[in-house]
Amino acid sequence: MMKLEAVIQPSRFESVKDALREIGVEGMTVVEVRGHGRQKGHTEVYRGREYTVDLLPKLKLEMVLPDALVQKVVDTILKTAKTGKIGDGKIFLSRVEEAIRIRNDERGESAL
Amino acid sequence: MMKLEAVIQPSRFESVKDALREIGVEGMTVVEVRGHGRQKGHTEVYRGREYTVDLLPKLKLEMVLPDALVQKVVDTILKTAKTGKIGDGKIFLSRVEEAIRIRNDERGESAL
Amino acid sequence: MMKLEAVIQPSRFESVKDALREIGVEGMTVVEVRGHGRQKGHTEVYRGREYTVDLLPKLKLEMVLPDALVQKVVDTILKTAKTGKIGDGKIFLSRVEEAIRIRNDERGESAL
Amino acid sequence: MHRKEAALARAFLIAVVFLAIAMFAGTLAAQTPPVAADPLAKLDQRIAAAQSSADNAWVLVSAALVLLMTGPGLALFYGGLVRQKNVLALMMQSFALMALITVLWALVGYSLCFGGSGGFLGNFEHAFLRGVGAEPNSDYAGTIPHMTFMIYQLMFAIITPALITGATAERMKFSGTVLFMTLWFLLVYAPLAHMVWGKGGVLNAALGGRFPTLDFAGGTVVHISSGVSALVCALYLGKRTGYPRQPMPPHSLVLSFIGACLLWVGWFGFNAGSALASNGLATSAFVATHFASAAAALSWSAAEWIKNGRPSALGAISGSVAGLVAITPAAGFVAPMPALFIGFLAGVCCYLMVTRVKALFGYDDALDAFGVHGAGGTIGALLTGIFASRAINPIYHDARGTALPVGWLDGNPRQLGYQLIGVLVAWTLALVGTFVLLKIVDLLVGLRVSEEHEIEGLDITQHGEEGYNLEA
Amino acid sequence: MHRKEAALARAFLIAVVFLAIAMFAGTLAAQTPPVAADPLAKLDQRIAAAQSSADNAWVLVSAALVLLMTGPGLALFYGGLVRQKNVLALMMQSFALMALITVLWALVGYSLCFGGSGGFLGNFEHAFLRGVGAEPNSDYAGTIPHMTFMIYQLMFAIITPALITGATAERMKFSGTVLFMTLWFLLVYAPLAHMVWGKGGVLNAALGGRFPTLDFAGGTVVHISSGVSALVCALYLGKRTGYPRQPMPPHSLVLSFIGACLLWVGWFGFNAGSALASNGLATSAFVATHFASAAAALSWSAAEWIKNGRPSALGAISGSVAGLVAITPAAGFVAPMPALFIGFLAGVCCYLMVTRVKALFGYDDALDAFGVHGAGGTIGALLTGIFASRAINPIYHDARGTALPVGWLDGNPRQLGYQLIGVLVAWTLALVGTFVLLKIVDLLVGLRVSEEHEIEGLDITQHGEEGYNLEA
Amino acid sequence: MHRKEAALARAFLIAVVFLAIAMFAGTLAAQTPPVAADPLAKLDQRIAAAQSSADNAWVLVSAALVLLMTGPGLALFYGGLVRQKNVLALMMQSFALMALITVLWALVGYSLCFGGSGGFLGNFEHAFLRGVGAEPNSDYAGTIPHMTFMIYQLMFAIITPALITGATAERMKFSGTVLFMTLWFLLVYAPLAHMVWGKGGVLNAALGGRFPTLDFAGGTVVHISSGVSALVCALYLGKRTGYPRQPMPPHSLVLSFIGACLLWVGWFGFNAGSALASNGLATSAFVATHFASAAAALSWSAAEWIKNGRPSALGAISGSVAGLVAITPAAGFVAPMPALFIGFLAGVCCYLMVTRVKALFGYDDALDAFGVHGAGGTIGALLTGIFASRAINPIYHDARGTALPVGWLDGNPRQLGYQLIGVLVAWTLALVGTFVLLKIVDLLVGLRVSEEHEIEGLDITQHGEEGYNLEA
Ligand SMILES: Nc1ncnc2c1ncn2[C@@H]1O[C@H](COP(=O)(O)OP(=O)(O)O)[C@@H](O)[C@H]1O
Ligand SMILES: Nc1ncnc2c1ncn2[C@@H]1O[C@H](COP(=O)(O)OP(=O)(O)O)[C@@H](O)[C@H]1O
Ligand SMILES: Nc1ncnc2c1ncn2[C@@H]1O[C@H](COP(=O)(O)OP(=O)(O)O)[C@@H](O)[C@H]1O
Repeated sequence: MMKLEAVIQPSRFESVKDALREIGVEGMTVVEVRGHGRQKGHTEVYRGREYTVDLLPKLKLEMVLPDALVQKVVDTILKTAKTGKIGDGKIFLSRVEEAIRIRNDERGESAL
Repeated sequence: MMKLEAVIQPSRFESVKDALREIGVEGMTVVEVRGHGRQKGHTEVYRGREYTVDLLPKLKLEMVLPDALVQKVVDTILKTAKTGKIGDGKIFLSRVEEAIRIRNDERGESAL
Repeated sequence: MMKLEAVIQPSRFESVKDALREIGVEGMTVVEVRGHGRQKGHTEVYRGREYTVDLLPKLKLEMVLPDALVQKVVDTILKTAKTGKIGDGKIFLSRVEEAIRIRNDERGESAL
Repeated sequence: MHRKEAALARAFLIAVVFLAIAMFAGTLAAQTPPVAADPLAKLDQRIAAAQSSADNAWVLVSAALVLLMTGPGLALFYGGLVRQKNVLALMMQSFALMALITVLWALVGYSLCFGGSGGFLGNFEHAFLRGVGAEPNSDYAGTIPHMTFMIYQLMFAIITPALITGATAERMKFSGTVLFMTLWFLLVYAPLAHMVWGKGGVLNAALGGRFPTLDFAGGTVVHISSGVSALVCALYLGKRTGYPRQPMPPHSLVLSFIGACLLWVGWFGFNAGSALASNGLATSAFVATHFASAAAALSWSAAEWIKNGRPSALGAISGSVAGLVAITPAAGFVAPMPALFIGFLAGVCCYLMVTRVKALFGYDDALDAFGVHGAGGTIGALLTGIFASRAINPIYHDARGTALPVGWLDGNPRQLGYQLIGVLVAWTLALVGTFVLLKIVDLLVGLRVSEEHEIEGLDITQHGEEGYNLEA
Repeated sequence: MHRKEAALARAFLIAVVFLAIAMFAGTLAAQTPPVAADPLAKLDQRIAAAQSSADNAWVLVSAALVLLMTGPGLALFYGGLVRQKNVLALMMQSFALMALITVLWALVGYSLCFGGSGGFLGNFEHAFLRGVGAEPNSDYAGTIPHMTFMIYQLMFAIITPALITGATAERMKFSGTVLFMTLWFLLVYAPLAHMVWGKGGVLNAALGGRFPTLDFAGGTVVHISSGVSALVCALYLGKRTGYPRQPMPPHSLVLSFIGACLLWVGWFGFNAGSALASNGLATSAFVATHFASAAAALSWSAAEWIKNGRPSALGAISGSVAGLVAITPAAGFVAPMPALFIGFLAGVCCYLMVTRVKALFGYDDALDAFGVHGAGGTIGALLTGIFASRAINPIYHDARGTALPVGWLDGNPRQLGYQLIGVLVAWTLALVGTFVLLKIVDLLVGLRVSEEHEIEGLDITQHGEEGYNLEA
Repeated sequence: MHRKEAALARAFLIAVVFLAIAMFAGTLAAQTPPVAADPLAKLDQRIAAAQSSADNAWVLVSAALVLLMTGPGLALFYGGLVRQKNVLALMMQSFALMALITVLWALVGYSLCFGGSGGFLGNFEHAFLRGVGAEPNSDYAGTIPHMTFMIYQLMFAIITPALITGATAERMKFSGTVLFMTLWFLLVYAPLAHMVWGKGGVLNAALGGRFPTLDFAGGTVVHISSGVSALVCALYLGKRTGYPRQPMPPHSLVLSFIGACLLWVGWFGFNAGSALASNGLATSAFVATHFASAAAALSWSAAEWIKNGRPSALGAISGSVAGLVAITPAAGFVAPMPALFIGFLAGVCCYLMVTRVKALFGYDDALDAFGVHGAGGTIGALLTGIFASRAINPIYHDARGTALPVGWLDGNPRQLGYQLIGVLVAWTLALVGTFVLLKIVDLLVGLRVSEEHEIEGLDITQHGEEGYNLEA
């Protein structure tokens, strides 16, 4: 099994989610995160004090997937999350040893 | 070392935490997440506009554990987080190469 | 590639971020988390009801790094995040199979 | 259960439609003739008009302030104390009562409280507000339009049931709440209000009741009735799931703080407005109100400081509310210093009620509606009998119109007895009435939500919405 | 575009500086002489003074309440309904209007609304508030200082354009908003206000206008004008990016709830204050206002309960606002029961407007400024013609001073026709005026923000700040 | 240190208990006799009564509005500007002062401010409010109950120290704050209030002081005193940990916005209420207040627009507060146009104070209590000397009662000198007094929290609670 973590622009989330549903991927966990990278932030001024906000709101999608599905999911995300502008985010893949469904102790890919 | 990630129902958190303490597991990092899966969401209506909310509040527990402990922790979580209803969540296990305690640079399992 | 996860004290974040920038590490994803561990929490009293708050606010930095950089980043974080008090947090390292930049489908270390 | 609710909804609609017709019918009935000018004394009349305008301005402002106490005041105070998932439910309950009680009031409520001169309940004399117009009703307020008195009193009828929602918080069905509150208003509030304030009421001190109970602004009518009923509700509904093991800290003390401040400010309208004129008595009640609130905030904070080593904002605002509750019956009868004392005592007593007594008995009065309003109201009602003074309010006279002593320290020990009677009547009516009504409503539509719904939260399950949607 | 804005900013500065000088100049002009005491009737004068003080107290309080409606009332109501990233932008728009309209009002606005006696627009008689002092202006309010009338009317001029921001929400540039509102106030609000309320105005019912339109507190002047203009803005600007596919739930109904309660309370000043005296008519308007709000909250909730199986807090507060809007023109003319009826009807109609009609036509009236104010105002204006009664407000007399029937049910069917005329005039002026001004402003500085800015949010892009910084 | 606090807590309890007894004792003393009816002129008396009721209504409302300024107004304004972890601490400080100052006021405070006729301080004539009853005190307010004057003045005594908490924010111990404020109220506020407003006060312009300083509603007494003391506190306490390197953005401008709006509305009570009657002067002050606030919001925003390319909501509300501060001493003396000008100037000046001067000197006046209240108050006090006009307020007469010029433009240049003297006295007293008291309190219980506590936040460490618990 693979764990796919995708950091994306919040404004793209709805489209990504819908696209994933279409290819039959339902299970995911979403985390509100703040991202720092090439994308420049903006400055805010409060009573003359300037702050450069370089931590920008992003959404992180975490999906544990059967190896078979990974490529398809990656492609889907790449397609739907892309705006072409700096800050579109990343996809990271890493191995997962085991998955267990709490409800019924099911294990392995069938737990996903 | 293993990293255990458990996505659970917020309402079960207190019980899980207490049970883990009893088996001597103190260290954990908790993240507020939103989950999407088999569990159906609910609909909200604002001035006639209907939204189906299918991202449900969950808590994600992250614990890096010495291999020896993993099984015990998994069992404890399965026992205490289970309600038997769809949406109870998952446990994921993955390898961790190294752990370091910032306070004193301790490394490996002793850092946990 | 390695994924570095560092759980640190929020009050240290600015310094860590600046130090990392100096060594040329820009890309990171930050998550607001709550930590449970050796560090004792505090008690709050609401109309006579006492709560011991043992989930303390922490920040989790997630960075996927080329293997070459890992050591340097670890050292930098250890230096700048340390206060010497219980609760300074941990650094965890784990393997990452692949990284992809959504904007332009770049893969591997060049995507970081 | 869901079928029952649908039925209720339909019934509700029918009721509302019927209402519409009733209103329409009422339109003609309610059209009061303009004030006929007294031809004899034009001058005299102009002075009376000026006096009336002055008093009217104050009472109208007071009415607005008392409404402000319920919405947003109480709604915020309560809404902030519950968990995030129930904030709208609490606010909605207060708001629904602002709407519901108003309509009931216009149709029959006012008349049941202030119509006729029965000993225990009003009549239908003023149903549809018939005969409630611009001329003063000298029995109740000689210098302001009868309609001003009517709308001012309505605001009290709104906040009283709203106070009860603090005890039923986080677990009671909205449908059940609506039905219960409707019945409670008609069968518990109305009789009590008439007995204490209505012409001929057995407890009315101003209009020669058999057992003259001093209640300037609602210690018995508002606070004891709601507070004691709150206790019954808490006991009947049972504890919230997870209580007390699971922590349930207030989701936003910031909201509660705003609410408490608005309650304090609004209470000036509540107490000083009850003078029904803009005179020295209004000022005196205003001052007593402010002093009691301050003293109680201080004493509750002091108690916390001793006990916990530090005072909390929640403690300070809770204390101030306790002081405001306790001074309510006394506001128009006591001097500033006794007001400070009453507040001081109320702060400490309510602190003990909420922190000790509740823990001792273990009932789940979620937001301490009983601990603050029931207890504070009772303390205040009794202390009124001790500190009431003819120097502030010469309510009793002999034949020659010379003022007679009012409270104990003023030389009238029996008053304490009357206060006790008033308190007992209010307690009894609230205990019995509330219990019976809860049983009835429980059978009809049910009172408590399912455990899943309770865990998911009332905002989503009862109202289909959420208080905050912050994930941009 | 950015260059244009910089230009605007500079222009703005210059304007402001110029202003400063103008003010300075004005300082002498505006210094009104003290009230000359009438030597003949000292006594009579003292009675008049007392009466004046009483009425003045009420109208000053009302002015404060109406300001409270805009800030924080409306700002919270709207601010809570938008997404988090736009909350400050909405609040800022209301606040900016509190400042901007006030200065315009002092310079020329008041005079354009109430100066002279033209049929369609005021004049410059009172520019720089010349001749507006402590003596009453008997044409408008005989018992209170002219200056009290002036400041009270200002508060209406502030909230009216602020209501429009509900339709332009989440996508209009701040620079464009400022410029548009300035022009809209001078060219749409001022003429309409003069026609309906100004001496000699063609629609003025109290001062012998050609087509006497009853509008007690602003059904046409405030609500139709803003509501209809809101519709034009929504159509001109187009939909928000992602609407309606993307969910845009209110980011904090808690804020909206607070706002709605403050609107309700503030509306007492809005409607009852419009009696411009603290008399029985003020009370009557106060009661009508409260009843309509309650009935509308109830009927909207009932509609939701039937339709969705449960009533929502958002529905209840929306209903109450709809009722308050609808009763505005009628408040000082109808009895309590008709007020209940008007509110009841307004609640249902606005519910349908917002849930059905809007969906049908698909325009993006983001916060339903048209659905509530446009529709509610129109309904109210027409129903006023039906229910207005001489028993409440004998506005028409014959030569011998005997009161003549006012509304249809009162025996004056033609009034409904006049109301229709008033409504049509208001709609036309709003439609045409707003469209033309939008075109102009669009050319000068642009109306809509770029899509990136819209996605990033107006708080950051238009004001360089964020509503919440909770990660501390 | 903790031992010291425990000791303080105990001392506090003892004090409070003692208090209770004192109050009890006071109960009899304070019972004022009812107004004796003048048998001669019944009619005359009824007119006086009507006039009194009218004025009383207005001043009571004003008192309520001024309390609203502190809680929730100022508490929200400040609470929103700090970081989340300190929000309750800020609110609690304002609330604690509402309670604490009230009790001190009842015991000795009022008497120290307005008792006797000394030049520099009151006396104990009115300790325990002895002799403060329903009859007017003709020295201060001839038409309203003395007790109304007392409670109205109290509200000023509450907000003044509360303003200082803006400078000590996020780092001062609660125990230290309580002790410091107690002493500051007695030793800085009371003398200054007496000098400027008390009978015989050396700066009192109305009651023949040696150096007649015009201060209608508290430019010197309230704003300079608190603002300058705030500066001393900021310097004495030192910077917040991490300031200025670490960003400390306001945690909720939404709260600050609500607070600012309530301040604006409440300020009508503050300034227009200071007429102590519901007359033309009250209206004039009301208008001046509103105009200054609007002009200042505009000029601050304009400055930001020029400087940053866009105006911010924080800027607009800060400007409005600056304008309100500056107009405070002038409100009852200047015409509308000068009011606009004063506000306009205050907005720009305070903007520069807060953005430039503070940065220049680098002191950490956390929420700009000095930058806005100190600077704005000073500007206002001086401009009052220039624009005050007998046309608005004929405060000076010759023997024959003809009004003499008041301000410079009115023909009395010396007034500017007097204003300068008043300003200097206020500055000196605040500087010296505050510094000495800080030293004392620092020794007794300490002023600043430990660095860990500062990082953890004052809500948890000082009050054992959190403002928000959203993870439910
Ligand atoms: N090395 C990294 N490790 C973890 N997250 C990263 C890393 N680099 C970037 N990110 C995340 O991806 C987001 C987008 O990256 P950025 O460099 O701004 O744009 P782009 O991905 O288009 O080059 C960042 O905001 C951050 O959340
Ligand atoms: N493939 C997955 N990867 C990551 N998280 C998942 C995955 N599937 C489910 N989850 C998480 O587990 C939660 C529960 O899953 P769900 O399918 O709703 O119920 P159950 O686990 O009982 O079948 C989801 O809300 C989501 O947070
Ligand atoms: N085994 C673990 N797995 C994941 N996170 C942990 C673990 N142990 C500690 N943490 C995180 O590290 C933080 C600090 O740990 P703690 O034991 O309190 O102090 P220290 O790291 O100085 O010993 C905790 O709050 C928690 O967020």
